Amino acid sequence: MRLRLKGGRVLDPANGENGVATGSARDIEILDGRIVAPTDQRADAEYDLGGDVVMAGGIDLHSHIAGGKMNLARLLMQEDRRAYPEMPGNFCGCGGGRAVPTAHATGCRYAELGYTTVFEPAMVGSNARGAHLEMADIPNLDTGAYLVLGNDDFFQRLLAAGAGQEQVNAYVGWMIEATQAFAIKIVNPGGINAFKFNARKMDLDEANPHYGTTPRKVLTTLIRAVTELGLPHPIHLHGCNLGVPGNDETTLATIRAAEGRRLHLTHLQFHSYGTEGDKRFSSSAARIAELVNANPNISVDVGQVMFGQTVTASADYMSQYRNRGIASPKKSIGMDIELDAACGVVPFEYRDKSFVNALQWAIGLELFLLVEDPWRIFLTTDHPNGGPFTTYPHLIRLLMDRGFRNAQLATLNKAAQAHTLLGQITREYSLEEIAILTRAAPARILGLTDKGHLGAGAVADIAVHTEDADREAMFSRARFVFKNGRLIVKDGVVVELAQGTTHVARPDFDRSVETEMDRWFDAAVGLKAKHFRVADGELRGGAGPTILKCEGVVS
Amino acid sequence: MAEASTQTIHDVACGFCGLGCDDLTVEVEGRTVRARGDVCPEAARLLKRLDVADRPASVAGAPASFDEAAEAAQRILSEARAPLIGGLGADMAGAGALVDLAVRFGGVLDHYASEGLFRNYAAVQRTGWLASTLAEVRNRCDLLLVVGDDPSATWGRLFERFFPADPLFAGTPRKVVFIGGAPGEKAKGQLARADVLHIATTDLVAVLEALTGFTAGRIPPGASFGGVAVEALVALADGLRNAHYAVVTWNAAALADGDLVAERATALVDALNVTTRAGVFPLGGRDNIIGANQLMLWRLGYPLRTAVRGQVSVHDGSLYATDAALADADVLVWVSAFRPEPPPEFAGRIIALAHPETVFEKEPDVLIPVGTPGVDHAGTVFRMDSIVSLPLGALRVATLPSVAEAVRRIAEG
Amino acid sequence: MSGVSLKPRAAFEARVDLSGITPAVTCPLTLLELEGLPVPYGGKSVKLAELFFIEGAPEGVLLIEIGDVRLDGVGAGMQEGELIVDGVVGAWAGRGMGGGVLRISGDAGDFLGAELSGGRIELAGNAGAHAGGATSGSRRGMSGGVLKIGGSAGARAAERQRGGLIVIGGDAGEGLATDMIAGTASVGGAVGPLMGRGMKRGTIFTRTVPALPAGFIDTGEQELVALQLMARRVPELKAVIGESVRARRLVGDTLLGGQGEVLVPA
Amino acid sequence: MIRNGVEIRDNFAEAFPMVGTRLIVTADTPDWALTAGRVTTGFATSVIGCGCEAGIERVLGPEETPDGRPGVSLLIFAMDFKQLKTVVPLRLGQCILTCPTTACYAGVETGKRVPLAKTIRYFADGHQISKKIGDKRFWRLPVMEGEFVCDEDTGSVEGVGGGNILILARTRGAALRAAEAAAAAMGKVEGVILPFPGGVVRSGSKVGSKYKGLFASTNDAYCPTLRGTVPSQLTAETGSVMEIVIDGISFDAVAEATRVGILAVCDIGAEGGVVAIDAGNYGGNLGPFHFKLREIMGNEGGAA
Repeated sequence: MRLRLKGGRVLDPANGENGVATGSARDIEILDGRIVAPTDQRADAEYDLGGDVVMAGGIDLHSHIAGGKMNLARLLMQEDRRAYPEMPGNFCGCGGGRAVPTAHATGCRYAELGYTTVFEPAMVGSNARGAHLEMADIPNLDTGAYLVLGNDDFFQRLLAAGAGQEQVNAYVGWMIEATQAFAIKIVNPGGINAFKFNARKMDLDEANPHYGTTPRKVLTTLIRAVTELGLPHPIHLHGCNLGVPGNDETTLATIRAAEGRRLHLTHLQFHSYGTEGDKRFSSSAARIAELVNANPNISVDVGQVMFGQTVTASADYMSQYRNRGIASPKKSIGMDIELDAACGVVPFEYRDKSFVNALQWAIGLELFLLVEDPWRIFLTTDHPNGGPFTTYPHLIRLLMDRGFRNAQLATLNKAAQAHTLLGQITREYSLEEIAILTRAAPARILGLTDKGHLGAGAVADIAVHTEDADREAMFSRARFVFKNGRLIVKDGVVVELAQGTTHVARPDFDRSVETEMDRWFDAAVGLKAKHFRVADGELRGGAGPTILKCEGVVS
Repeated sequence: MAEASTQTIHDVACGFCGLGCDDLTVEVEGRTVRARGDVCPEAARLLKRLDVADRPASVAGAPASFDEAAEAAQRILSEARAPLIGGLGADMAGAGALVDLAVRFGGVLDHYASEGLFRNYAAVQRTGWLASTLAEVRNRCDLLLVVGDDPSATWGRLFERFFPADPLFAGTPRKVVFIGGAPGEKAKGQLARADVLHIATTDLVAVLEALTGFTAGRIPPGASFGGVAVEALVALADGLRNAHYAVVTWNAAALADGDLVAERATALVDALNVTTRAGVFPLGGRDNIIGANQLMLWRLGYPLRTAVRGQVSVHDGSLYATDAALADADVLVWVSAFRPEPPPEFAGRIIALAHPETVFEKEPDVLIPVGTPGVDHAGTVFRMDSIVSLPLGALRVATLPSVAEAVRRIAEG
Repeated sequence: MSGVSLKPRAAFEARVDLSGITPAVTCPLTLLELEGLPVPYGGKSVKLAELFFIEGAPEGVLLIEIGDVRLDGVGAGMQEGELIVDGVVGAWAGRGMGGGVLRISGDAGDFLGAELSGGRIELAGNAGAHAGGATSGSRRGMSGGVLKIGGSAGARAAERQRGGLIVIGGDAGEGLATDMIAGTASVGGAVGPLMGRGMKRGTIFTRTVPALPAGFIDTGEQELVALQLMARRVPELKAVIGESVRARRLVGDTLLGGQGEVLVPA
Repeated sequence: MIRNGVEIRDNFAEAFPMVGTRLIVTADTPDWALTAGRVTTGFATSVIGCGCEAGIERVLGPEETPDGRPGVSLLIFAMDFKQLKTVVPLRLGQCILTCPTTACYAGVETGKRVPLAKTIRYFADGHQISKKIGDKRFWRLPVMEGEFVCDEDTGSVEGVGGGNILILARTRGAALRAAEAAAAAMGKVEGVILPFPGGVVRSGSKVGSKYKGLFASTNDAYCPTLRGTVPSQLTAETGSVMEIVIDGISFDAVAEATRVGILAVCDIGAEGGVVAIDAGNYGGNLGPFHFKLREIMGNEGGAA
């Protein structure tokens, strides 16, 4: 099957091509799902792009799209589902919801925005099988999941016992393989575990009440593990003290704690709060952006807050328990899970007239605009925690259009306006920078060499947008989206469902750990390790994963 | 044909009651299957297979080929006005295929054991709750409150699994308080190392309310609640407050006031978590009901008891409950792969995807005997906590289609 | 058409969901548009005209003739206008209604007036379970408006009610006012068992002292100025209060810190 | 204009906008309702020193009240809405809540809302019970005697304050009798109160004072003992002057009270010692409402 996309302006920062800037259009050729060098052979189908902007399919490296906590959110927030019923022309009849859309709606809405790959950033090992089953039902998207590690009692015991790094590496490797994960996520390092022992807060150097371990130790040990195992994505860190005013110091200390090793700080917005001003809540975005700029080993995604109703879902039960009092509507679910992790689901409405919410919004945008290197910052709302991913086009316009941004700012809570630098920041993102944030950079930080670009050999995941000065309108509906070379979206509407794949990382590790894992699962967990393990054949309805083989320093 | 030799399979996972035991030992000899050693009576009964010929598919009582039966089923569904896809005793693949079927033909989806689930939803959907899972209970729970009747009649190994010999954190002895029914012999045996207390009452709701009051520091007026003296309640409330990790468990399906029990247990655990840690552990989960419900949530956005009507789904906990929906349905697709559960009385047409040993009061219009997940074919089922799922393996060569295969064939026609 | 009359072509063989088909929706439509309105019917969606004969009716009115026990969601979501049913209805009549008047001459199924927030429902016959209650997963039942039931109400009437007025002419079934949050209800006939559990606030008028859960406390007979105030301000309550200035007052559910009350006028 | 020997001078009363509200206070007996009314409207003669002007508008029969008990209706006026919102809950809390058997209801449905139980409900320390029927909410506050029932709030009106008539008579006794008759007649008019003691003020005032900080001082032009020493409005035969001040919920109500007051005074007539009827004003530049005596009397003025 050969396709030809004719006369598009190609925006491919990974390969240094910017047809938008040069004004030159060219053809892109696809053969059997991959991009190939242009030929003059007859194509099975041709699409005349008429100068439209052609980019690689969008990649979201942090969006909660599957797993037990999302289903708990669906269960709890039936209001969301009822308010957003199936869309007209929804040919499979199973889509709905906005803050927590169904698997089908997730795949369709993302595709309509030009996204083709999305990573679930918080898969709990004991729920891995369920998360993979759910991901298999998401159409149109390639997926992958980060395994939540660091609060599990097995790991905490290793740390407390002073186990060597090799033991840790073997355990991490085993867990990655057993759960079919792509990367390691740490959520509130050690804090979730401490909450099970009734600790209500946990700072970077605070000791776990039972194990005596510190978040710093958890973090540095796991950073070393993923480095030595050769996992492509660095530790994906949801730090300590999420949402707590004054967590800026923790965040700065956390960046320093990495000591130059690669570390990804996720939803940084929720970790950039100072305690200045009479409301004891202020923006520390400038301080934090400065340190991020100075540390090329650090990458971040923002977790932008967008106003409106959403539901927050996190493994960080400690923080979510703290926030349950401000749930709106007033209900929430919490769960301690399997000596492994936990979860907390708290519905929330971000209000533009609220000082705190308005300032959160401004802090997120400050981070976007003050972190200088577009290759190290990623466009996220931490869907659905800061807001649903369907708000991305609006967010893009906020980044690209200063006038629009300042007009929005002027409508917010007055006190919050006085507490942010945002109005003075003149930076506007270019289209190329947006393409970096949403395609090229995520592919690079995830180690996906055949994604996020349009060079020969790349997977033919392609989004075509008609240029529009109103960037929100431009990015709200893709003119065409191709998934593996198949047309799935035309004029902003899904026209076909494609089955995606699931990316997993497969490191080498010392398999002698298996005996110990068997013993642990038998005695403590009450489940056989072999039943904990998810087999390749259990992914994607038997199709199995797309495996990224890791070349570690240990073997 | 070679003589069948006995094969012993260890670490067999069991998908029947929802507790998720996965350490069973099973002997297989050709088509014969039987559990060996420590196994609960329910698993022993449901795993047992004799070397008998499978019951054939049938249409209107007359034997038919699988294809003929599938075609007949499709004809019936095509003409159906209001199908009820009930029973829903299927593994994840089967449940997924059944949702596809509902999307295609319209109809109500419910599981035959959903009553308890929806009683719990009175609490979890309205206020949410703070819950726990099996491994946490095993290792942390130092005070377990069992509300209602002794659940070991339904979950034969519950207390064995809750209370391993050597928990990581909970000190000994661990305390178990039965509120309502007294523990039976089996429970007492499994709880030999624990401190067991029984508080009899006929009003569980009042007792839980009073406990919540005392726990929260209120002094409700009265000398006894639900027939339990204030002194006993105060002592128990103190015990709960002083526990490191208290867990409240109940089986809503067996409690007429299960919705209120769930709500009050939730309130009690909420009150406890202000100063210490605690969680609810609702019992349930038979025949992969939790898995089917999970699938419904991610596929349709609604739990069980949802109707698909012209490709738009809508949920209603009462109208689309099996009993109510039966009164409005003209076709019942009855699915029970885990056990020979007969369909409920129904005047309309019945398409049964049933365990081959099912005894029907009235021959279904179409019968397709299906294999059992974890016996005849592999499959996935969820445990009652909705977090952990188990891979079930095949114990013998399948001669019957799985639910997923049968449903796909019906859809293809 | 200025007003619309719907007459079922035959008894329904599956449930019909009329939610959202309110006078405000039907009255501005032409006959042709009305005929094509999609209506869920069993597992399908069909055109309104497949199920009903459609004719004119007085301005602003939606009239349903005969009715059907499988006719669900009548008046659901209604905000204005008048909807009259000359017969029986199924479940969810007046669900989430915010204004207007819904009159039903026959019986109603479960969840009559569930989550009603305004307007008026008058049912001549008996109501099913959960009258004025909360839908699956919702935290609160009826929050405003008036729900008048001429006959008896089934189990769990006024469950989670948080406002408005429910007047039950006949008996109330089991679990009346369970988890009631606020609002007022009155029962002209007998009250079933297990009423008032988890009641937070709100007032229930009854004619005799009902069986109440352990958390209720009898404060004895009280002289209450509010009785005659309510009897005068709320014509619907006149029947149960009469000329009384005294009432037995029972407060609960105190086990959960509740301050609801059952008033039994002397 | 002369009626029954009484001169109705060609003058006008000058009045100011005030905001006011009406409360309906009921009690078990007419006496206790009246007591509550009197206490609540006590020390409310003039905004100058009392913060508000208040009075009993009418006594209500049981059939006229929301709870079927005897009651009174009270009008309370203040110079602005903020002040009204301050004084009404204060008086409600100190004088009605405390008074045996009372209940208090809104007497005005429309206009900006003046808090009643909305403010004082917290006295019940969490035991307060709210009832909302339709759009109307009332509260029940447990008190030692039983329950205090009180509406959430009441409406308000933009009314008129400072309408007046001056009764000029030969003797103090004649002036007082005429004033009593006028007050009795004016008190029957709906929508007005006469905030001064018994409806009558003997110390009418003019604007300003020789003393710094005093806004008003004795109306020397009408003081008989100063006749001749200051520019006087009094003829030689006038020995005493009484004033009746009128606050009302509308211009028309005040005009009507003025009319019936003048008629009552004229009925007593010259034979009863009345000389003339006059009115107080500040030259017409300060208050927007002018009640022209002769215009109000119109053809009832009688022969010249």
